Amino acid sequence: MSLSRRGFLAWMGAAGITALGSQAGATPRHFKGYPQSLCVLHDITLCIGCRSCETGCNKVNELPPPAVPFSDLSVLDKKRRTTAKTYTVVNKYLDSGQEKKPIFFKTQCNHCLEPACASACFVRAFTKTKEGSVTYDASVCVGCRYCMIACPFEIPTYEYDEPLTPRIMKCTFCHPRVTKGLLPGCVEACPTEALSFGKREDMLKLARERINKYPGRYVDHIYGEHEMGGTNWLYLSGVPFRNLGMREDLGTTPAPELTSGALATVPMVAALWPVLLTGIYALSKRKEKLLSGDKQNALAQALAEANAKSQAALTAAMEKAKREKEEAVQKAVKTALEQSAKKTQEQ
Amino acid sequence: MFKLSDVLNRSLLTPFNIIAGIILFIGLIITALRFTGGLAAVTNLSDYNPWGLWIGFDLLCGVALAAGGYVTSAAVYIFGMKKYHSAVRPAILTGFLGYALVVLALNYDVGRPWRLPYPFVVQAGTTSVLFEVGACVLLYLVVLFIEFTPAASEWLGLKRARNLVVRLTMLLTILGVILSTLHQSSLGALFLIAPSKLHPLWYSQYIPVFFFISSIIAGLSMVIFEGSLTHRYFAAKMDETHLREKEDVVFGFGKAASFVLAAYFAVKVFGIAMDDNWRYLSTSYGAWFLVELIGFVALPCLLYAAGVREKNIRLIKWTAAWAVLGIVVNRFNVCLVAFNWHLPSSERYFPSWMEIGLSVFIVTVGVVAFKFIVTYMPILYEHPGYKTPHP
Amino acid sequence: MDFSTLQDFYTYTKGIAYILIVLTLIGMTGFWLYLTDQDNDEEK
Amino acid sequence: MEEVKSTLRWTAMLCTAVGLVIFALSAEGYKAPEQKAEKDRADIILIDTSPVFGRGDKPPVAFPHDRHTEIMAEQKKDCFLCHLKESKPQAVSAGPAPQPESTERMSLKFKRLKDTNLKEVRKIYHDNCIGCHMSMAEKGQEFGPIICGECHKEGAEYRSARKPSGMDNSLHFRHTKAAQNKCETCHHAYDDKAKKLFYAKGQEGTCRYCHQMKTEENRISMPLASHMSCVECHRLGKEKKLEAGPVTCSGCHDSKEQMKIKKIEPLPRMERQQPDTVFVKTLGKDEKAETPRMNPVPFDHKSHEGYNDTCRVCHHASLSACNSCHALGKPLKDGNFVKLDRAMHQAGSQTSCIGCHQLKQQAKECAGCHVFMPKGLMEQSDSCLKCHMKPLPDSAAFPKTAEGEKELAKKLLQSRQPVKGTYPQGDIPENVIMKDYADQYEPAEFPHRKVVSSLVEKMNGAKKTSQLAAYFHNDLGTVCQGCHHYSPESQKPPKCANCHGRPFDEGNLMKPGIIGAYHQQCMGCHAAMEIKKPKECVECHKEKKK
Repeated sequence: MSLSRRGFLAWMGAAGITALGSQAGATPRHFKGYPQSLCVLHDITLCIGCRSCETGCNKVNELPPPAVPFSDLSVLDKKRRTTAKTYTVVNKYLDSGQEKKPIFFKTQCNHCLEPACASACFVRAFTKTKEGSVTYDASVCVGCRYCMIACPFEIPTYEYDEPLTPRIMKCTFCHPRVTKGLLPGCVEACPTEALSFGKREDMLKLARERINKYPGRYVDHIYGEHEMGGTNWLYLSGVPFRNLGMREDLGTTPAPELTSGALATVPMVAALWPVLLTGIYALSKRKEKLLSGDKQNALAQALAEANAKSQAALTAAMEKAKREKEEAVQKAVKTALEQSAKKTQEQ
Repeated sequence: MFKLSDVLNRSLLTPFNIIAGIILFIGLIITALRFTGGLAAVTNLSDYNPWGLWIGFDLLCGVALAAGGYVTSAAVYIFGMKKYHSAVRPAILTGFLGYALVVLALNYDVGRPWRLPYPFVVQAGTTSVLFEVGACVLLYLVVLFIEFTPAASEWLGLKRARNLVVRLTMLLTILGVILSTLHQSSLGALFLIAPSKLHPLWYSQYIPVFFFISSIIAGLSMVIFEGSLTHRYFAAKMDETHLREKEDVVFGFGKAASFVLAAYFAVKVFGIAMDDNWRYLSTSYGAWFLVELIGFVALPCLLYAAGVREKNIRLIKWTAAWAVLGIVVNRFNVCLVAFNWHLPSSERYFPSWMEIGLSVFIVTVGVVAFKFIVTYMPILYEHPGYKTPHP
Repeated sequence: MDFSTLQDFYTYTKGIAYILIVLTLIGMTGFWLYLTDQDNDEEK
Repeated sequence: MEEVKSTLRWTAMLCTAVGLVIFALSAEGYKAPEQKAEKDRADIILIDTSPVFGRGDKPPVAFPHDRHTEIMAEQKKDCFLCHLKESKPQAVSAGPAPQPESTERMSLKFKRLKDTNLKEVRKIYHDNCIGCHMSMAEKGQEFGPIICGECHKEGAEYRSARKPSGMDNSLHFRHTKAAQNKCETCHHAYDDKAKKLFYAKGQEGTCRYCHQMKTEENRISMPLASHMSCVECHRLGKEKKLEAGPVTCSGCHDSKEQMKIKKIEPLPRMERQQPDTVFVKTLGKDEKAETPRMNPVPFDHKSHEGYNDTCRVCHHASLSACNSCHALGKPLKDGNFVKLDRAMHQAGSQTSCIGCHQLKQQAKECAGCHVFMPKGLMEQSDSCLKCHMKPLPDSAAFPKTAEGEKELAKKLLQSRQPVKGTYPQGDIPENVIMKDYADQYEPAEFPHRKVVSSLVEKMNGAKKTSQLAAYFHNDLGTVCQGCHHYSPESQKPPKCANCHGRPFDEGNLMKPGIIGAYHQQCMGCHAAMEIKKPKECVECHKEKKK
């Protein structure tokens, strides 16, 4: 069923060369994402769980005020997720070491290089901008929530309480601000620079440098460098990411790859089924015709036999009639002769 | 051939009507709630569980169980199994109703229903599997509608026009099969994008194939199943052709279903082998998977076979019901049970009574519509005026 | 035409593909009719 | 009639449907496979016959040994209920093994002396374990598992929290005392010709030098040796109602129990003809070089003995000099192909000088500053001279005799000037105002002098590390460098704001902005030094009045 992407590309590429005259498309392509796209490196070892980022986010995005004030850190005691009213949340994880040292880390949209939400959206409500953010356009959104199914980080949220105009709500990477050259709200608010902001390449460099310089402090893994094809938010941590509830089993396949194979077979079916089906149809039709042919012959034969029989019967009947007639005549003649003989004896 | 009088004379307070009435009433209330309070007011959906019963049952099962239309018409018109001809119209009808109801249900689930055509008129997200599903379902609904409208061209009695109509049936049938192939499989492909959320035993690169094959099973089984129901409740409406061919349909489709089930079983096993998921079989999810595979694929396969060999019509009918249930179980597993398996049970989804209520409502609407149509239109018998000239 | 993300590339190629599909279907129907109407004349 | 039937059918179908839904949900209830909490025990012995007889069809048994010992004790039964007596092998009984007078000892195996074959061993376990449990059950006592699955289960309910046990110098001292300085009680060597153990005086080393983790021909494994000797000796001691060491697993292998083991303070020095001061050579034993390229390192052996719990820490393979195995030029097999320089400088390894010193820097008194410093070899060449000291001007050629060597080393060591403390209080700014700040808060007042003095205080106060600091901190300004980094030591170092400005400087990614710098430095240090305060933001800088 699922044609390999390579094969599909080759197929499309061939079409491309002929139909579109575009550059050699037959080779399997590799996409590096937007050069110079912006990125945040979240150094989890530096996060102090002050929720300043949540405050900043709430302020710059004009989100509704929270149920509990941001200054109240008790909310950290239970795990939270992004909601339609909060684009980002800080969570606390108690290290399983001897002294239960709390580890804080921030969660928000990771702005994938190849966003699953965008790949899944059937009205292209999501766009991967060249600045690196994945933005959402509510003016076309139908509200099918397939993006929420698709997102491997379970980030997009939905305004379930909106009867007629529900939107998908998620971090925008402060796209309007970033394009103006400002920092994202959370980054600007972070007092410890647990969030570093810059070009993705630079942030990767920074992350590697930190790992090299302080081998003891970090696990040797930059989360988001390759996960799901890479993201524009990167993470450094002192404990394995899975301990923080960040999935390490996502793999490196970009989301669009996952469905492209299946989609690639659509043209095949559309083009080949008609031939196949009409072929079968033709066969069955032909069989049928042959059958009907036989039937006619059979009928004809039956008729012929029937005629023959009736003929025979007829002739037989006529014979009989003839014989009876003759007998009757002879009888009549005989009686006549006898009578005449009797007459002559009396005279 | 029925008399209008005995319809009029029947009192409207039959138990069926009463129950249906109640359900429809409740459904309307839920509808009101949905479109005033939003999904939050009526569903248990959450940010972790964006798709619930209305997708799992109304969409996935709805579409699968409405597969009878394309299966039957393909069998009769393409594979030339004329002896099942009487089964076509009911199948087409249920297919049409099924898809209509799916679309109806979507209007509840989707945030802004009036935007459903957007992907095709405003902005097309061609990388989305959902786009393909949408397109195919939409087109197929139209196709079914045309197939459902009686062949008007016969009235005109023009030979050319008639040939054209005959060709049109072919065209529609082929188109129907293409569209069904595509969207039945794509409903499975929808989940290809979430390998991290769907349990490995159900996630497979073959999931589109699974969905397509199982839709054929669903189609065949539904035809048998409905056939037995209609026969029970609408025998009066059936003409002797239908009554005569009914048996053939049951045995023929039963045989087909059995064989397809065998193939389905095989591909499911291949699925496990391809991703080397054997070890999961020993887990609790594995147990449940085996229940599905053995109880709802292997078992009906064998029961069908037995029924066909022993000419046991009742066995086949019950098996059909079981197989249909099996398809429902499968769709539930993919969409609800095995999806988000990684989440703690506190975050898992279970439908609210109102969600269930609405699904029941949708089904009831379907039943009522079916009842109405078969009562007043020539579905289970051929109208003497337009005897279709089939040998 | 150049793309920096796989997503954009697929959007483009799949878009083309869908258009081609529609054309193909229509085309093939027409072609089928063209192929077959001869036979029907014979039948007359 | 027909109706009844049909209703029956429908109910049947309904039931199945409901049943399925319930099953489905129960399946749904299950979580993704994850680590479930297990009881930690130090006494888990995995009864696993696979190494000897190959894989069995059932999972191995996690056997809580102490649990059984307790019950034995309660029931006034001794070890021999489960362990048989075996006669000591020639080699051992002849040699100076523990309790030479006794010719028998306790077998460590369960109810047998050797592993004959799977069938028999299995029978032994099943008969005895189950038999005993059964008998207890009959007596109406609390009894252990009887059914296969109860013992043979995957993912055992216990997790082994067994900590490797060892003999530190304090414990060694207690043993020598107990054995009236008869080293031969435990220490022995093996005579290949006589095929027996003998006592080589002055050659004693730690058991591990010979007894490896696995049994080799003519030398049993460390676990076997220790349990045969230590446990046996303790057991006999207990029999004789003497004060004897633990006989239970947890006694030696449970982290909490290990804490309880009495420590000798102050610990007298161990006698093994080791030098007080010595030169760590910069050449392999057999290496000839016109002159060593690096100065040999005078080493205060005596005080280092005090810094570590065992000799093994440094003398990881033998009690001889480092350069007898590690060479400067060609890596030697004896030295496991580790060259001398790595043996001495390898970061992160406790057996190397620098590695160990850096580990010491993690002590909370030091960590405040050192946590920020990149680990590994220091680049500055002058820091090399800290150890590779220049020969004293007056001293002539390197002495030939060991005695002379010791003397010279001692002289050099004494010539060092330990640096304690920092600049005089008066020269240290008292307060620093950090005003370049966000609109949200008032400027922060940093009690500079207080902080410095508390740093110095901690530094000098630290038990094992103060010397290290004293000898390795170059001068009075060194301690300032914890914060005033990346600039030469001076009494007037640059201000933070001279380097740190706005954040995310593309020119120097590693350099945080001023606000980030403050928070990282202050909070990082406080965290590393385990200083609990301040908890709230406002403890450092007050909220600005709006």
